[in-house]
Amino acid sequence: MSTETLIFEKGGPGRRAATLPTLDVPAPPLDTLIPADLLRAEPAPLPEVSEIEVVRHYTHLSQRNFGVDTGFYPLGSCTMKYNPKLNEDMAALPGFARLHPQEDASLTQGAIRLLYELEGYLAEISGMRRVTLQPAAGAHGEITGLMIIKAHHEHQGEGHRDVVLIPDGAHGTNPASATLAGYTTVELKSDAHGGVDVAHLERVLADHQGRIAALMMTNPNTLGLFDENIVEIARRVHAAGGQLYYDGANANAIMGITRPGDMGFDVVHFNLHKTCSTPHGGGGPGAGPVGVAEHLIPFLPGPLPGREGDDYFWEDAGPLSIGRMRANCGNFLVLVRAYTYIRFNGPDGLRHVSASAVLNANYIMRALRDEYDLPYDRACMHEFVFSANRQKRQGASALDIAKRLLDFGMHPPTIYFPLIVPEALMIEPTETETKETLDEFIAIMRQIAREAREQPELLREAPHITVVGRLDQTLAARKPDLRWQPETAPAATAAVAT
Amino acid sequence: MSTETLIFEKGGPGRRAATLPTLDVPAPPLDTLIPADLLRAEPAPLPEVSEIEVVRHYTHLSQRNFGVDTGFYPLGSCTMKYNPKLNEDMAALPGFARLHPQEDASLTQGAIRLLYELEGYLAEISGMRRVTLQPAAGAHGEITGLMIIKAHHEHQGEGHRDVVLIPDGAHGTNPASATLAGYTTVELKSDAHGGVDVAHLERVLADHQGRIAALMMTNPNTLGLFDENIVEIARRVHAAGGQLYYDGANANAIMGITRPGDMGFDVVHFNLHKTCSTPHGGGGPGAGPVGVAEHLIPFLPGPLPGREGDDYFWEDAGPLSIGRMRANCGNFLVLVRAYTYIRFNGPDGLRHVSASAVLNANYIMRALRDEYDLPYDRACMHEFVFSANRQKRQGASALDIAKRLLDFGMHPPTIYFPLIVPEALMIEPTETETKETLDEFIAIMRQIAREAREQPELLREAPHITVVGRLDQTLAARKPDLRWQPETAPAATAAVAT
Amino acid sequence: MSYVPNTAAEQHEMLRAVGVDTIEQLLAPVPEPVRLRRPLDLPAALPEPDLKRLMLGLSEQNADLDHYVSFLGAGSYDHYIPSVVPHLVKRSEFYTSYTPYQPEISQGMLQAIYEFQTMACQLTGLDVTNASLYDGSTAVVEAALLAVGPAGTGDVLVSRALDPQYRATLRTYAWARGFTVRELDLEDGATSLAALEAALSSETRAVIIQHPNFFGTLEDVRAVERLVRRTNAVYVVAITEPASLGVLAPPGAYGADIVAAEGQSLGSPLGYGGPALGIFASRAAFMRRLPGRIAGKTVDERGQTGYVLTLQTREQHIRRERATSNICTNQALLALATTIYLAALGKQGFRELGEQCLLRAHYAQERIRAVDGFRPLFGRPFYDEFAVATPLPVAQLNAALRERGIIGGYDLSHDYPELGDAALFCVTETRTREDIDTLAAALEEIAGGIS
Amino acid sequence: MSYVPNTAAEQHEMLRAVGVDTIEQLLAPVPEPVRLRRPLDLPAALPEPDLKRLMLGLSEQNADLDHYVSFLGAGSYDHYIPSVVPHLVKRSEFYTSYTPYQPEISQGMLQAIYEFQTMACQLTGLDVTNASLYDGSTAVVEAALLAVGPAGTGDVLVSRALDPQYRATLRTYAWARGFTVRELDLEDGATSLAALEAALSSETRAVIIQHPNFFGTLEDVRAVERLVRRTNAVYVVAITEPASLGVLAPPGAYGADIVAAEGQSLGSPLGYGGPALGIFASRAAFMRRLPGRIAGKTVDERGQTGYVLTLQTREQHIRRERATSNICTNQALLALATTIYLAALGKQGFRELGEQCLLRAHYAQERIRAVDGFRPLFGRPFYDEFAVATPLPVAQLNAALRERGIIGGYDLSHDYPELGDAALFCVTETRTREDIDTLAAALEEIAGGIS
Ligand SMILES: Cc1ncc(COP(=O)(O)O)c(C=O)c1O
Ligand SMILES: Cc1ncc(COP(=O)(O)O)c(C=O)c1O
Repeated sequence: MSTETLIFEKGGPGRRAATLPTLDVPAPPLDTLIPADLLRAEPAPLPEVSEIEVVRHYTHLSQRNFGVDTGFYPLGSCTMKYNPKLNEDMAALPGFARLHPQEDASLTQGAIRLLYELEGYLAEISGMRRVTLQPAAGAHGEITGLMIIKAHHEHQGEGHRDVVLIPDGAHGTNPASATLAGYTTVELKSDAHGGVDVAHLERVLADHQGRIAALMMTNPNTLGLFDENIVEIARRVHAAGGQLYYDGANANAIMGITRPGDMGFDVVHFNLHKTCSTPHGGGGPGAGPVGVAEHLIPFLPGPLPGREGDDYFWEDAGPLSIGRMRANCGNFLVLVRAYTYIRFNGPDGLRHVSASAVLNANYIMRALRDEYDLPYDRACMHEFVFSANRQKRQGASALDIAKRLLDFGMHPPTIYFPLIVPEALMIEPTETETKETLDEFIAIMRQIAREAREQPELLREAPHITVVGRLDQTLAARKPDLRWQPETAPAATAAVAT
Repeated sequence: MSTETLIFEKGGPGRRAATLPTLDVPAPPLDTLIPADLLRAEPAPLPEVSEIEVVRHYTHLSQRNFGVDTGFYPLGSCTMKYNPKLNEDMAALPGFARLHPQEDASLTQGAIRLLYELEGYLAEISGMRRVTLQPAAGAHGEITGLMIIKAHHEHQGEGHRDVVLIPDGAHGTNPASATLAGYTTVELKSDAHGGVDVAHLERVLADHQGRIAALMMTNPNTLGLFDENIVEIARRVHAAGGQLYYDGANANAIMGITRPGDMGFDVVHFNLHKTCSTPHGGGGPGAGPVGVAEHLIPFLPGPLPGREGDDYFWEDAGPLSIGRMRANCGNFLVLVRAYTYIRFNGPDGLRHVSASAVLNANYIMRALRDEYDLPYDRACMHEFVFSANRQKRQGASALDIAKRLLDFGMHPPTIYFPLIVPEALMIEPTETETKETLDEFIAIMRQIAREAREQPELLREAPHITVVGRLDQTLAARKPDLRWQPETAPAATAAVAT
Repeated sequence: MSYVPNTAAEQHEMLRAVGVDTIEQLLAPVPEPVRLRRPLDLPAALPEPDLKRLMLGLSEQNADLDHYVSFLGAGSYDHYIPSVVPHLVKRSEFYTSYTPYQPEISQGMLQAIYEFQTMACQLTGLDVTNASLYDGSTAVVEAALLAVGPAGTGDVLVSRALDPQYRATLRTYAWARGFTVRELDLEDGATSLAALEAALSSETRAVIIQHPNFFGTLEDVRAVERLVRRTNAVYVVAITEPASLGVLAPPGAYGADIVAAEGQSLGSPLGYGGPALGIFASRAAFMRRLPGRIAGKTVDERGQTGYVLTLQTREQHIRRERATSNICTNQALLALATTIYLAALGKQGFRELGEQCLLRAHYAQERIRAVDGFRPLFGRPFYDEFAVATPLPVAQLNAALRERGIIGGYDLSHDYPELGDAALFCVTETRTREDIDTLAAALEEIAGGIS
Repeated sequence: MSYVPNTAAEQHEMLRAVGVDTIEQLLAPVPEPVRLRRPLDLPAALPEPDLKRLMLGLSEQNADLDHYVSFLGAGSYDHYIPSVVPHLVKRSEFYTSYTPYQPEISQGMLQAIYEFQTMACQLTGLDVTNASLYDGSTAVVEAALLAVGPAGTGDVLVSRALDPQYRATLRTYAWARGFTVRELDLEDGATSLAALEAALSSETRAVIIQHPNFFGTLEDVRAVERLVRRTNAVYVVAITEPASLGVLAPPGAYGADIVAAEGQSLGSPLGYGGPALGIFASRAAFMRRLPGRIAGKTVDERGQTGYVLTLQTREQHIRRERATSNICTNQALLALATTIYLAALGKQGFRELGEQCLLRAHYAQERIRAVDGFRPLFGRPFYDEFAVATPLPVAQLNAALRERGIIGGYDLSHDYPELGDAALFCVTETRTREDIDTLAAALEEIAGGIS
């Protein structure tokens, strides 16, 4: 298991795995159908491998990977909870998976109905009026939401509003999305409590009078803290003519407990791959539906699912719509999983999810706060942030702690984020972990803290048991090797042994 | 990964995973429906675990297991070839998997048709006339076949025939099945060529004149050698009034090349989990269809699939049938896989399978015969047997060699079988392995032979890298611990950490 | 087509290494007279996409229970299988592995079998069990074989309320092995105690009843035990519907010596009847006479816990003609599925499962008995199946139900002609109240139409 | 219901450890005015069996392509997905993992991405690529954004034969970011070279064509390149049907600077349009301006080969408002599926795939053009889609086809009213000759019926 060659280094000329249908139509030479200069001279140099080679290769690769099914994954901000197997099966049903997006509505009543109902559920959970399911992920939701705000301002004759306020603890996608939507960003400071510094907000609003387009924030924020001033903040931003954008990445803390709409937000995105437990898939796909308040409905991208009696249909976007955010109706099979998840949990279940997520986070925080610095010492919501400052002084950084955790078969927390906490360790256990797992994590983290005091080199040299050790990131970036190339002549590589 | 507690040691009171349908019928107290003394006083003490615990536990267990998808599995006699993924998907189709065996034939036309056609394919491959698909595995096929022979003899008024001849190299199921069918077994010696010693056969036939019921044999036999005297052997056994039973465990060597029926056999069983690549499943399920020659058809167990025009039906067994060998029609979902396999390969493909299996075995045999003793030095069929006698003298047994192979990520060959070869290493590469894998195996086996010469303790102490080392078999058998029991009071175990 | 990876060129290279020119030369040991010199007469190979289309078509010529409402039981049961079960069973490290003869790289399967054995003991209340047999019917056969012992003679008494297919299987083996099977008559849908008493003798090696029996009826298991104990016979309880063990007393509690059960009900698909799962549990006294493989716990040289196949001296590969059974390949993957299924349901869920089947079946019986012309055949307590006298032949009734998308009860008239027109209805947790009401309405309509 | 494992008793114990009595107390930071003091208004929870039944019912209200013969393409393609692909993608170590930020325990996913990047380069003939974008349409957007650069201004010229949904998406982003999109007219179903020549200026930042274009027509890609090279514009080739790359020249060979493609066609299910897979490849010069994640090869401290996410200083989590793109979560699992799909097809199979689609589509066009009233709209070479003028409105035609279990071609009249009644037919390797002949016969019948 300690190395696995590339698929290109396997097999040899003439090997193949998949078979194609029997060709049962006439087969004239291709260049009688297509001009030769548009044709490929040589087949693309894809691997030449048999089926057993494909299966073993990717099975081996999977064995070199860690997932939620493998172990605890307290990755702050990412909500790595259990991905129900039922949801996978539902998304694989031929009536969902083998459906072409251009099929007539009469042939896709079940699909449109599912989307129509899901829209309603998400609206209710967020306290918004309507929801577009088009965005493919959280960041895509952000830019969608910002464009809706932009369209709204333009429609109000306030197209000059060009400033988006973003707290210093925000996720990187927030400022990146704002730029992409054509905005200038201004950073808001956090106060000593870890919330938005309202005095600073006041100053910024004054400094940019008439230019404020929006405030983007998460609540609970990236410190896992609920900003108790939210109503006041909303009032002030609205008074300055700005809209409030809710980054829903932390919605796992609030289902059935509080709603962005009730806090005063105008736009909300969901990360269904977090809150509704659709799998992260090693980086995607996700889904980032965006809900809006009444006044923003006309600007939503289209089409939206509609219903009349028992008939479901697609309703084209109106004249004020920002237009499309992508082809087709969204990451449908992800939405199927989210729908299944919501129907399984129901209203009480979803509240229990959030409440339990909050409990689990507080439980760990409380148990470890004597060993790790807690920059903001308050009850947290579904996650919290330690600083490894103390350990850093002892000779082991947040990175070293993360790497040491790997030796215990656990995924590390998110590190060095949010940027406002030095040596940040951002811990989100989620609600699907057992008390035993949390206790085990606590015990390991205590042991690591002890190791940091007594033999920090153990941490600096970690991980010790993984298939590879720490990798040279500098080399990777300085001399980028981003694709395989045959070492010499292609013929030579064919003989490389498995 | 180095230990995994039992599922019973996980979880705690009140935990659960699966949910049941909403109960929508009246629910009177159970003891109003059933006398209290027939009711269970306490729920069965099954595990109390959540869904994520179930998933992680069995995922971890899988990670402690080796399969064909993990690596090379040259396990002689077991034919551990690649199990096509397509076949798994076909067996999972609701129209096959969600079918009740008592459904009316009008509702199961596709299933009966599949079985009808599969019967025909197996008859053609084996050169038999009809085939029962009922037997669940090879050994089950053996007893079925022997009973058919018994019924035949009884019908002929020769019910006194009570001796079954079995070569000394035979698999243990052969004599065990014969006993179970009420026969006495007599062992046949092998000759210097590794085949049946015809002179000895002659003597045995004479010694048991009038009592010979059958000869059971494999061809190629368990040495991987084709018995060239087969026609002569068949002639003599038939002349003595015996029937010829073909143990089809080695049929992977002969498809499209030769047929038991043409060799003179009267009964044949298949191991579809070998020859037709249905997965072994960690020990089962398999399927062991039995084909018979014309004169034995009346004795087949029933029912058999029948056809009239486009209509498929179940035909009850006739009056001479031995009766049922089990409930229902056989391991249907295994048969679906075998059907898919045969249709995928077609006649040329199946012949290519066998021819390639033979080539792969000869390739390894030739490459290693200088390092390992080859007791019968002839061209082999799909497998062959080395003796580790030489290594044994150097201080490393066949078992030690097997264990050492584990350190290289390969499954060992079958060892100590057949019994007639001391320190046997029975190697069957199968046709689905690449030349590179065979070359790698050869290189490792050469290295191990060198190690046996130079540092045999390395072998005796192997394996070095597995999750557990060599296990104490004696302890296991002397003080059998065959099930978990709570260590003290049940309550105490509930709190054990994951 | 084939799954052979090596190309013709590569095979050529290998042949050169072997020292021959063609594979034909390697086949020389197969003498010419028995060589097949024509292609096999089989349909031409189909590429995967064409084959998948063909198979989907074949599969859709069958009425699957996702699309038909079924009331069939009679030995095979439609329970809901939680999604986690197939997801985990289909981990290729499990299903592509062989029998765990190399324990160092098979700890996953071995531990799962050990857990399976534990659960089988927990459900049955017995002491030991094995890693699985072929199915329920052959498990009953193995119980009888254990009882008659190496001599292979004597009487085995069998209730006529044992699944007819099981009885047929037992008869086949008894004939071959040489022991006698005597069937015990019934009384009000259960084994007649009088018949049992009369049949018991010093020749009796085993008494086999089914509980719940083929009619879903509960036997008087304690009275049977008292009678059996007058002899040295082995008391064998067969179970085709082990979901009943969620609510019913474990056989160990009422003195059974052996339980021979069909495990399909616990986490395996119906699959038109196979593969199924033979469960075999017994008192500790029989431990070294058990058929089949057994996993045991032990330690390695480093002192770590580990699992191995054990007590192998019972088995055919060691003992050959003196083995306790000829079984080799078994149903390990189904045992794994059952283990995961039972873990997923757990203590509470498994009890609820038992309750739901019971309650739904009783609701259904109420609804059906209310339909004119339908009448419960027996007055005894039952679990999730019950027999009903029907006002028209069951074949005719079921044909009419089929047109309504309903698969009716099992037709008892073939196996028990003495019962007249009678159907065996099964109702598991997968049948909703609406399903049952629809059935009742359909019965009403159909029976009304004929009267 | 929920997937929360801990029981009320356990949660109580935890609360005690935290030092509070109830979870409510932990929620105190949420001020009362914004607390939701009623249950969410959502349907009640459904247990798994009930939910599965509901979902199966919903799914069967849709016409899946296993049961309908479809001739829809228009950006989404029905290719056969070999069984190995889902089997491997569904290994839970892959699909339940997060972005591989911890390389030591993510080598599987990282190596697979590196392989994906290699294959994307092999298909397109370009130098570098990333780990995926959302879909083809947003890949085109990212190409335009790269071309307009941080200033975010200038002209982007877009062929009207670019997928209408892609153009709509591009317009949305252009409006927000502040650059101008100019559409290029068509001539005989391809981008007008005259229009392109006229539109090119010093303001032109990018020229975007699709090839094969939305009509399946092949563009004069080399002539376009020659014109683009007169300016500093970036030449972007969009591909919605990358199966075409089995037979068509790689864009790198005719001078494309960027390929922005939709990868669904290569191993991912249609899924009603999502999730899809954005493929983005470019010349090496753009390497440090690429959007999204990139895996690179490196070594560990022991000298072993390993893979990491690299060049992260382009990305939002490092560069924030100055990042090249805001993308974070991408479509990694689909990139994995595509990698496995392409490995399974391999060099030979992928070429054959390209050929089969081409040949079947041409056969279909022959058959359809032979039907009275149907006439190919364009005379240019095409790949696996072609536009046909129909003798009746396509909506009406398709309704009649639906009754015959056929899903007809895409109705072009909404997006291109100037074409009159016209349908876009797509024929991949999954459509048999029989399917095509059935379509032709049905068209004949329907058209005959109206004339
Ligand atoms: C706080 C926050 N905002 C936004 C995002 C971006 O969401 P996505 O990755 O779905 O694009 C994330 C994702 O990690 C996040 O944690
Ligand atoms: C030669 C031989 N015969 C018979 C058998 C028994 O077959 P099964 O395990 O399917 O019962 C085997 C199985 O290993 C075998 O190798």
